[in-house]
Amino acid sequence: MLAYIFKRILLMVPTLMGVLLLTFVVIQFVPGGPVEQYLAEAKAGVGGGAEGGGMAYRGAQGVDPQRIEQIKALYGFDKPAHERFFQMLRQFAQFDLGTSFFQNKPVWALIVEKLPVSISLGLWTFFISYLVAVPLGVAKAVRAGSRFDLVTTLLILIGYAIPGFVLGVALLVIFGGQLQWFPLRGLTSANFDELSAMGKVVDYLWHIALPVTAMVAGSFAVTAMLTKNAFLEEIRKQYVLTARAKGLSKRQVLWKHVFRNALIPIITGFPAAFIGAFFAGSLLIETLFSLDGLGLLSYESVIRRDYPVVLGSLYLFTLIGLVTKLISDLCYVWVDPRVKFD
Amino acid sequence: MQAADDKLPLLSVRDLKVRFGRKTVVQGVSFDVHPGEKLALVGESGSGKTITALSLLRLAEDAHISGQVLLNGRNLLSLTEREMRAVRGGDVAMIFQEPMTALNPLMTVGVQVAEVLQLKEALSKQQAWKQAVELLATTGIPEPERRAQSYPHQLSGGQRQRAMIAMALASKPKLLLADEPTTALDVTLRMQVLELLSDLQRQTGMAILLITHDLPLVRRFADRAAVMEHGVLVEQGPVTALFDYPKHAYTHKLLHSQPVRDVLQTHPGARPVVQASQLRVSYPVPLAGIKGWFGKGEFVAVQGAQLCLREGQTLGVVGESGSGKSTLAQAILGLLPSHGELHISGKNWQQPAMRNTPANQALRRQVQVVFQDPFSSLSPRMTVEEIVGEGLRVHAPDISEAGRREQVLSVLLSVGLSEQQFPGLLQRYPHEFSGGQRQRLAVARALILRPKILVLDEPTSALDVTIQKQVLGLLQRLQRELGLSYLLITHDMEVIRAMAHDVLVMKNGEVVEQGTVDAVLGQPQHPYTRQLVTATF
Amino acid sequence: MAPIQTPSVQAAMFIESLPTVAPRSVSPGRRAWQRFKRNRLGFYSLILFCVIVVLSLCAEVVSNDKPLIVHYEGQTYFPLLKDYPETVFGGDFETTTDYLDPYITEQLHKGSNWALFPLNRYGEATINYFAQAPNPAPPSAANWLGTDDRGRDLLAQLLYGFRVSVLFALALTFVGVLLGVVTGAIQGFFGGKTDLAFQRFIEIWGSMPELYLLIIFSAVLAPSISLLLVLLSLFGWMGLSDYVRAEFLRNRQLDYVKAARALGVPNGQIIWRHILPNSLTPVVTFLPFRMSAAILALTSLDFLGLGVPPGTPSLGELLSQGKNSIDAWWISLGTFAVLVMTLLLLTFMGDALRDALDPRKAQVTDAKGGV
Amino acid sequence: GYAYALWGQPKYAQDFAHFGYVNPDAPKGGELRLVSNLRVSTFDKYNPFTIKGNAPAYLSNLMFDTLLTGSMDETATGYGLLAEDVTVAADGMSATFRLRRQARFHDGTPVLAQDVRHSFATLMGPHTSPAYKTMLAEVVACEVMDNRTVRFTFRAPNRELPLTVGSLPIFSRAWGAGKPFSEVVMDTPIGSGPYKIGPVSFGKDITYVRDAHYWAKDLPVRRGTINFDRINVKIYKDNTARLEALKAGEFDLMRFYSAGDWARRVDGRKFKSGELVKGEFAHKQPTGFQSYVLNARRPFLQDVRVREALGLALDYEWMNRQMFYGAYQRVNGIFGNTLCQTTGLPSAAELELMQPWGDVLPPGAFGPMTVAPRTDGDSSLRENLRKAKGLLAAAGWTVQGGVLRNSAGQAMELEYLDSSEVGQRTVASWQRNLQKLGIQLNFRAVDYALYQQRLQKFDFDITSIAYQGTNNPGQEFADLFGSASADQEDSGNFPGVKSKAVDAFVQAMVSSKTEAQLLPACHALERAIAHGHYLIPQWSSSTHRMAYNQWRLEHPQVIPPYSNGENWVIDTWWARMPPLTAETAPVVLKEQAQ
Ligand SMILES: Nc1ncnc2c1ncn2[C@@H]1O[C@H](COP(=O)(O)OP(=O)(O)OP(=O)(O)O)[C@@H](O)[C@H]1O
Ligand SMILES: Nc1ncnc2c1ncn2[C@@H]1O[C@H](COP(=O)(O)OP(=O)(O)OP(=O)(O)O)[C@@H](O)[C@H]1O
Ligand SMILES: [Mg+2]
Ligand SMILES: [Mg+2]
Repeated sequence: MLAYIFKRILLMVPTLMGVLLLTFVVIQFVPGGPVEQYLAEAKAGVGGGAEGGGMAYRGAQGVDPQRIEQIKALYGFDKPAHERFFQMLRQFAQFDLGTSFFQNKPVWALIVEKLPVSISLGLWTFFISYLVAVPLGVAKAVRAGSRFDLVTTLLILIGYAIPGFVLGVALLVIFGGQLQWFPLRGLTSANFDELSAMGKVVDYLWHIALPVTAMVAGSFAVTAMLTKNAFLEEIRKQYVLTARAKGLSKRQVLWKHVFRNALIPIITGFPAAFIGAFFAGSLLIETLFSLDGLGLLSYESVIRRDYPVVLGSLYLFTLIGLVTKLISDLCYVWVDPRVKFD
Repeated sequence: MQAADDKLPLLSVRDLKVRFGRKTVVQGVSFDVHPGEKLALVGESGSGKTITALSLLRLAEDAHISGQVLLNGRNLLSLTEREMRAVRGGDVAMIFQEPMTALNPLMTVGVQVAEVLQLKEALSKQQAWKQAVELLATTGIPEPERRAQSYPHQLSGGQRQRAMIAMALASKPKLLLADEPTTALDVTLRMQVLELLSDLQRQTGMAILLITHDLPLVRRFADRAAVMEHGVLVEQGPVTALFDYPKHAYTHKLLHSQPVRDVLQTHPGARPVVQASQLRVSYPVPLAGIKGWFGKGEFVAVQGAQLCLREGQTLGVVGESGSGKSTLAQAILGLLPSHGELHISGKNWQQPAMRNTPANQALRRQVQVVFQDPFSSLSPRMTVEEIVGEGLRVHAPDISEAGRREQVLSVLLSVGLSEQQFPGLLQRYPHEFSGGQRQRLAVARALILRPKILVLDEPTSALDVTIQKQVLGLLQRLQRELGLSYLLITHDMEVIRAMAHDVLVMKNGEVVEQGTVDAVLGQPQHPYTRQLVTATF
Repeated sequence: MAPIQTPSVQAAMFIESLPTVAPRSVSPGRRAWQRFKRNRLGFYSLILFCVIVVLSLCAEVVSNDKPLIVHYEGQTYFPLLKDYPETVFGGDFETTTDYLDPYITEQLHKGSNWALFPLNRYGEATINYFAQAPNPAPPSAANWLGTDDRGRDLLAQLLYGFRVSVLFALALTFVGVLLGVVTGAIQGFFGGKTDLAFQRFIEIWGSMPELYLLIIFSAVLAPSISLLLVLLSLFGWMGLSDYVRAEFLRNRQLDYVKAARALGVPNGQIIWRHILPNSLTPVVTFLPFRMSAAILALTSLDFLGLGVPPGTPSLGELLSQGKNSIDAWWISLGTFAVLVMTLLLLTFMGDALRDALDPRKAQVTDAKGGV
Repeated sequence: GYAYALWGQPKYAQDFAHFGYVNPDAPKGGELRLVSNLRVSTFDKYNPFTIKGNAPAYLSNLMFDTLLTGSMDETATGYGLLAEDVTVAADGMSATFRLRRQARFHDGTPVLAQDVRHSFATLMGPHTSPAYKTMLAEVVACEVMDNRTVRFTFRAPNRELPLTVGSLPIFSRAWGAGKPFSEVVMDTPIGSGPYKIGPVSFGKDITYVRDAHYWAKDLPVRRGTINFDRINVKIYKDNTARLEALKAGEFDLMRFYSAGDWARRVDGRKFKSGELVKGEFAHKQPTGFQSYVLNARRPFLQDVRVREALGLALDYEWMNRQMFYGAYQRVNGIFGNTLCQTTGLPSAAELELMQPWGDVLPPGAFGPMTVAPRTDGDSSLRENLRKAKGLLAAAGWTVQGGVLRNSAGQAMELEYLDSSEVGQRTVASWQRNLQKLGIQLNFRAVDYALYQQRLQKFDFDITSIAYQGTNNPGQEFADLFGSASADQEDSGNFPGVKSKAVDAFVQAMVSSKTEAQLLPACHALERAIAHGHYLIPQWSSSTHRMAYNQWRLEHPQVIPPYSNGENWVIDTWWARMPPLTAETAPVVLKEQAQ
C-alpha cells in the first residue's frame, strides 16, 4: 500500500506540471490581459451614469508606446513565455506563489486572508448538509415509497431548485432588510473585539445564519438521494437477513452493517467535499452578504486577469486536490478491503 | 433422547403457508419441535425447507406467511417487530445455507460473531472478541485469532460455514435452525461440529431443526425426521421408523437414491489435459503493525502441488476444509496467480492469468467451472436465461436468439429445472431460487458450453440425493459421450467413489496422497486419508 | 473441442425429451418496464413529463403572436405556416406582419375580416409593445403571468424556455452520463496503470481554466446552444466518472465477475452486462440533478456572453432576472414553480427507474417494505 | 489673483465671505454615514494614486487639499485654497501659484513649494495611475521659485491647464519618504485636507474624522462646509444588500443610478415613517452624450441615410415610459446643458466657419439643428419607420423576402456589442422596431476585457458609450472625432468620424481665445456630428436621485447647479443635532414623505 501511495505522490509532480502548463498556455491566448486592462483604465472615467450606457468614456489621447513597455515590464510580460513559465515553476517549487498584479499582496496572503470566510461558510454547510442528508437518506430508504419519503423528497427538491443566490436574496430581503432579525453583511459585528467569549460566538453565529442557510438549502438533495439509493441497493442483500436474524435492531442493522456497504458512493464525494469546505467559496453568496472569501477572489482574479493569483491558487488548490483524491482512494480500501487498485 | 410426547413442544408450527406473489411454495406445513429434540427436515431441493425456516423467524422477504408458529405458546407471526427482535438470535438462531452471501462482506468474521455476544450476552467488546475467537476455535478453525480478523472472502468455504455456525451458537439459543450447516465440511470436521452441537444440547437443552440432504447424517444425529416435497410435509416420524419403513413414495425414493458408479475405465495412455507440478499459490495477507505499511505478508494456500488430469477422466480432490482445494481449482482456472508449472491442454495461461487477454479467453472456453458458492457467483441483475446463455453468447455468437433459448432450456431441464415447474423460469433472477437450484444453475451454465475440462467445486453439496443422482448421471454421460475431463472437489466420499478415476488428498495446502480411487480409498496411506475413509458414516 | 452443434442435436444430448410447450416469456426489458410502472408516482410523472414536453414542443400553436388563421378580404391566410408581409393586410412594410399592432388588428377586424389567435397571444420573443404598465408588469388580463423586464410575456417565456432548457438539459445529460459512465467504467474495471494514467488525465483536464477557455471561444465564436453543449460536455462528465469508477473498483472484485471471467466473457461484456447494472446507483441518482444543473448552466455563462444567445428564452435567464428585480415576484415565482415541477417529475421518474433496475424489488405491491 | 476663471470673471469677488450655496452657520458635528459607490467593493491600501490595489472611497477628496478649489455654482473657476495667489503668464505658457503661510499638513509641517513639486513629480512618475499622465501631458515642468512659490510651465498656451494643475492633490514629502512610491501602500497619507483616517475595519469600512485643527477651516472657500465630525463609508458587495441596508437605516444616504430601483424598489417602513426620503435634486451638469455609437467604418453604416434610419427606429418615448419610469431626458447633441449647446439655425459666425466645408458637411448641417425623433404627440413610430424606409430606399436598401437588402443582395445584419447581458433589455425594443424595417440587429455580449479589446480595434457595428459631458470642451474632441484618431487603434474615435470639417472645427475650438470664438466652433462641431448621425442619442438624468435620512441630515436650501451629488452632501450638508426620532419628527417632514 505504501508503495502505491508513494507512486501516487511521485505522480503528483508531473500532474501539477501538466496542470500549470495547460493553464499557462491557455492564458497566453486569452484576450485582454492586464496590460490592456491598464490601458482601458487610463481612458475610462469613473463608473456610474445612467443606465443603458456601455463603457463610460471621457476623451483622452492614446498612451505612448514607451509607457506600454514600462507597463509590460511591470507585469513581467517583457520576458518570453517559456522563461516566465520556468520562473514560475521555480517559485512554486519553493511554495512561493507570487504577488498579485492588482493588489498589493502576495498570493499566499490573499488566500490566507480569505480563508476564515470560506471556512466559516464551507465547514458549516458541509457539516449541516452531511449530518442531515445522510440520516435523512437512510430514513428515506427504510421508508421508501411512504408518505414520509414523498414529503421529504418534495422538501429537499424545493431546496435544491431554488438557486442559492435567489434564496439568499430572499432571506436577505425578508430577514435582513424587512424584519431586521439578522445582519446584512460581514462575518462579525464591528464591536466584535469588545464582546465576551459567549457574545462572540453568538455574534458569529448570528452573522453566518443567513448565508449558511442559503448555501445549505440546496445541498441536502443530492447527498440524501444518493444515500437513499445506495441503501436501497444494499438493504435487500442476504447479509442484512443474517444481521436481522441475530436480533439486531433496525438501527444497528442499518448503521453497523448496511452503512459500510453503502458507503462507497457516499465516500466518493466525501473527502472532496470536506476539503472543498475549506477552500471552495461561493461567489454569489459571498457577494450578497459582503463576505470576502475565496469564491470572490478566484472569480475576480479570472475576470481581471490577475494571473499570479489565478496560477498561484490553481497550484495550491490542485496540490490539495491531488492529496484529497489520494485520500479518497485510500478510503475506498479502508471501507472495502476487497478493493484493489492494481 | 426421545422427546416425551406429553411435554409441551418448544416450537409448534401449524398449517404454515408461504406465498411469493401467486406462487405458494410452502403449502400448509405442521410440525412440532420439543426442547432438546433434534428434528431433521429433509426433502427435495427447492421443496421449501429454507423458506420454512426463514418464515419461522419472519425473515422471508417479499413472502406472505400465514398459519401459526408457536414458540413456547407465543405466536411468532403476530408479534411486533420489536418483540420479534428479542426472539431472533436469542431464542431462535439460524445457520444460513450460503455463508458467503450471508456474511457481511465488509466485517471481519470475528466482529460478526462478537456482535452477537455483545448484543445477547451483554459482554464488553474485548470479552466478546475473546469469546468469539474461542467459539471459532471450537468449530475447528485453525489459527482462530488470525481467521477472526479475516473478512469472509478471505476464508475457505468451510471456514465461512463454521463462522456462520459460531455466530448462531454464540447466543446459546433455545432453538437452532440449521440450514445445511455442514455441506462444506469434510467428514472429520462434520463430526467435530456435530459433537459441538450435541454438547451444547446437553448443556442447555437446545432443540435443533436440522435441514440437510445428508441422510447418513440424519440417521446418526437426528431424533425425528420430516420429509418435504413440493412445499408439503409428506411424512414425519422417528428416524429409525422412517428410515426403516418409509411410507411415502418420495421418502422411499430418497432413501434408495445412491450415486452409481458408471464411468469408463481408465486409459493410462489418455492425453493429459491439465498438468501441474510444483504449483504454489499464495494470498497476500496484511502484516501487523508498521510492517503492514511497507509490504504484505504471504499465506501459502497451495504448496508444491502436483497433478495430472487426463482426457475423459475425473480427478477427485478431497481434503480438509481450508486445505486449499478451491485455491488449487482457481489457479488451474487462471483466476489466481500461481507459481510452478501449469499446462492446460498443453498451453500456459498468459500472465497475469486474471487478465482477459485474447489468448486466455480462448483457453477459457475449454475450462469451465462450477464455483463452490453458487449464489455469489451469479450476477444478481441477470436473468437465468442471460446467465446460462452467456457462454453461448460469447463463444458461439452466431446462434440465434431462439436457438440459444432452446439450448438453455434443454440444459436447464437436464439439471432438473423446467419451465413447467417454474413458470417464467428463464426470466427469474438468482435470488428467487433455492440454494440447490442455484447450484444447478451454476452447473448448467458450465455445461452448456461442453468444455473440455470442467472444474467442479462441490457441485452437488446442496442437492438432495435424487437430484444429485440425476446431475452426476448427466456428468457421467457427458464424459462418456464427449470425453470431458473433470476436476471434482468434494467432501462426499460417495460422490468420489461414483465419479473419480484418480483421487488427490489435500491437507494444509499440500497434496498428501494421490492415486487411483481404489488404491487411495482401499489402502489409504496417509493418516488423514485413513481418517476420512473410516469416518464416513 | 467439438464445434457447437445445431440446437436440436445439442438438446438431445442433455435430455430425454424436449419441453412440449414453448415457454411464454417476458423479456427482461418488459419486466423492468413493469417494475417501473408499478411505481405509480414515477409512472404518472413520466406521463405528465411527456405531456408537458410535447406541449412545449408545439408551443407555437399554444402561445404565439401570430394568429392561427386570418380571414382577410375574402381570402384565408395561415400566418403560422407562412410569413405574410404587412402590406398584405394594408400596412406599410414588406416585412413580417406584427399582428399585435393596433393598426393591423384594426385592419383584421374591419368588415367581415376575422382572425383566430392562439390561446396566449405572445410568441417566444414577442415584446408586449402596446402594454401600458412599465416592465416588468405584474399579472394582468393581457399577460396572465405578467411580463419580464423587457416586456415579454412570462407565460410564453416559461413555455418556450422550458422547451429550450429541457431539450438542452436532456442532450447535455445524455452526453455527460455517457462519457462519465464509459470513462469511469474503464478506469474502475481495468484499474492499475489504466486507472493511474486516466486519473492523472482527468486531474489535468479537470483543472483546465474553463472560464478562460470559454472566453477564448467567445472571442472567436458567436454564442449558440450547440456550442454551449459542446463546451459544457467537455467538462461535465468528470464528477460522475469518479462515482462510476468507485463502484467498478468495488464490484469488479466480486465473485460473479470472477465467474464471468472464468466463462471467458470478454471485458466489454463483463463491464456492460455484469458490473454496470450493479453500479448504476450513482448514475440513476444523479440523473435528475444533472438535468436541473444543465438547465441552470444555461445561464451560468451569460456574463461571458456565452450563455444562451441573447433573446433566447431560458429558465436560467428568467431566474437571474428574478434575482435582479426581486420585487417582480411573478418572475421568480413562475420560473421557480416550473423548475421545482420539472425536478420533482424527474426525481420521481428516477426513483421508478431505480426500482425498475432492481430485480429484488418486491414483485407484489403490498409486501411489507423495509428492514 | 485670488482666483482663476476660464472665461470672464469669477462669480465671487475677492472679499467674499462664503460661497452662496452654503449655510455659513451650519452646525458642526455629528456623523455622515455613506455607502461606497466604487465598482471594486473593498480596499487594500491607503494610497489612492498608485496603480496596484484599491483605495477607500472618498479618500482622495477628503484628505488632500488642492491649490485651487471650485465652487459648485460655477463651471470653470478655481479659487485659491492652498494657493493664496494664482497668476497666469501673459503668453499663457505658465501659471504661478503662491502658497498660503498658514497651510499645514496633518503632521503639522507647513505646505511648501517643494511639496507641490514633489506631488507633481510623483504623479507624473512611473508608479501612478496613467490617468494623471494623460491629464498633465501638456504640462512641461513644475519649478520651485521659492519656499512658497511654484510655477508650472506648459507646452502650449491652454486656458484650461491652470485649472488642471490647480486641482492636483498635494501631499507631503514625508509621506512614505525614502520608499519608491509604489511601495507606499499602508502608510497613512500626509495631506492637508479636512479629514484624517479614523477607525478602519480594513477592507470593509472606513471612518474619516474631521481634523479639529484644520488649517483652512475659516477660509471663505471653506466657510459653511465640512460640517460632519465623522464620515463613515460602508462597503456592500451586492446591490440588493446595499439597498436593503439603506432601508434598514444602516447608512444615511445613497445615490441611485437605476430608474427601476428608484421607482420600484425604494420604499419600506422608514420611507413611510418619513425617516428616509427620496430626494431628486435638479442640477445643471452637462448632460454628456450617452449614445449608441454607429461604427461608420463598416460598409453598411457608411451611408448617413442608413444611420439616420437606424435612429428613427429607436422609440425613446416607449423606453422612457416602459422601462425608465419617465426618469430621463433625451440627449440632444454633444453639448447638452452647457453654453455650447446648439439650437435652431446656424448663426452668422457659425456659417462663416462652416461655409468652406459645404461639400463635406452633411446637407442638413446648414439647416436647423437636429431634434431627436419622437413617437408621441403628433408623430408616431409608424410614421418614423415610414420615413426610415424612405431613407433606406434612397440609400439603395429595399425589403426583399422580408429582409432588407442592398442592390448586391446583401442582407442588412448588424451586431450590437455589449459587455454584459443586461444591455439586452434596453436594446430589445429597438431590435423589434428594426425588424419591421427588415434589419436584423443581433445582440452580442462578451467578457469585459474582450469588449474593451474589440472597442480598441473598432471591431463592432454598434455599441453604447456613455460620453461624459464637459463645460470646457477642448483637445479631447480631436481624439473623439478627429480624422487622425479615426485610423489610430486605441483612440476614442469610435464612430470613425473622418471629416476635414470636423477637424477644422475642433482646431477652431481649441485655439479660441475667448468665449465668443469658442462658442461658434462648438456649435459648428455639434451640427456636423449631429447631422452625420454617427451617434444615436440616448438619455440623461437632470437630477441627482438620492435617498437620505432626513431625521439625521439637513441640507441647505440652495441647490448648487454644478455639484456632483455626493460631494455636495459631504461638503455642505450638516447633521441634525440631536437627530429626530419618531416622536420628535415634525409633521411636515412626515407629510413630505407621503
Ligand atoms: N424470492 C423468491 N421469489 C420467488 N420464489 C422463490 C423465492 N425464494 C425462493 N423461491 C422458491 O421457493 C421454493 C422453495 O425454496 P427454498 O429455498 O425453501 O428451497 P429449499 O427447500 O431450501 O431447497 P434447497 O435444498 O435447494 O436449498 C423454490 O422453488 C424457490 O424457487
Ligand atoms: N483471499 C484470501 N486471503 C487470504 N487467505 C485466503 C484467501 N482465500 C482463502 N484463503 C485461505 O486459504 C486457505 C485455502 O482456502 P480454500 O478456499 O482453497 O480452501 P478449500 O480447500 O477450498 O476449503 P473448503 O473445503 O472449506 O472450501 C484457507 O485457509 C483460507 O483461509
Ligand atoms: Mg435451501
Ligand atoms: Mg473451497
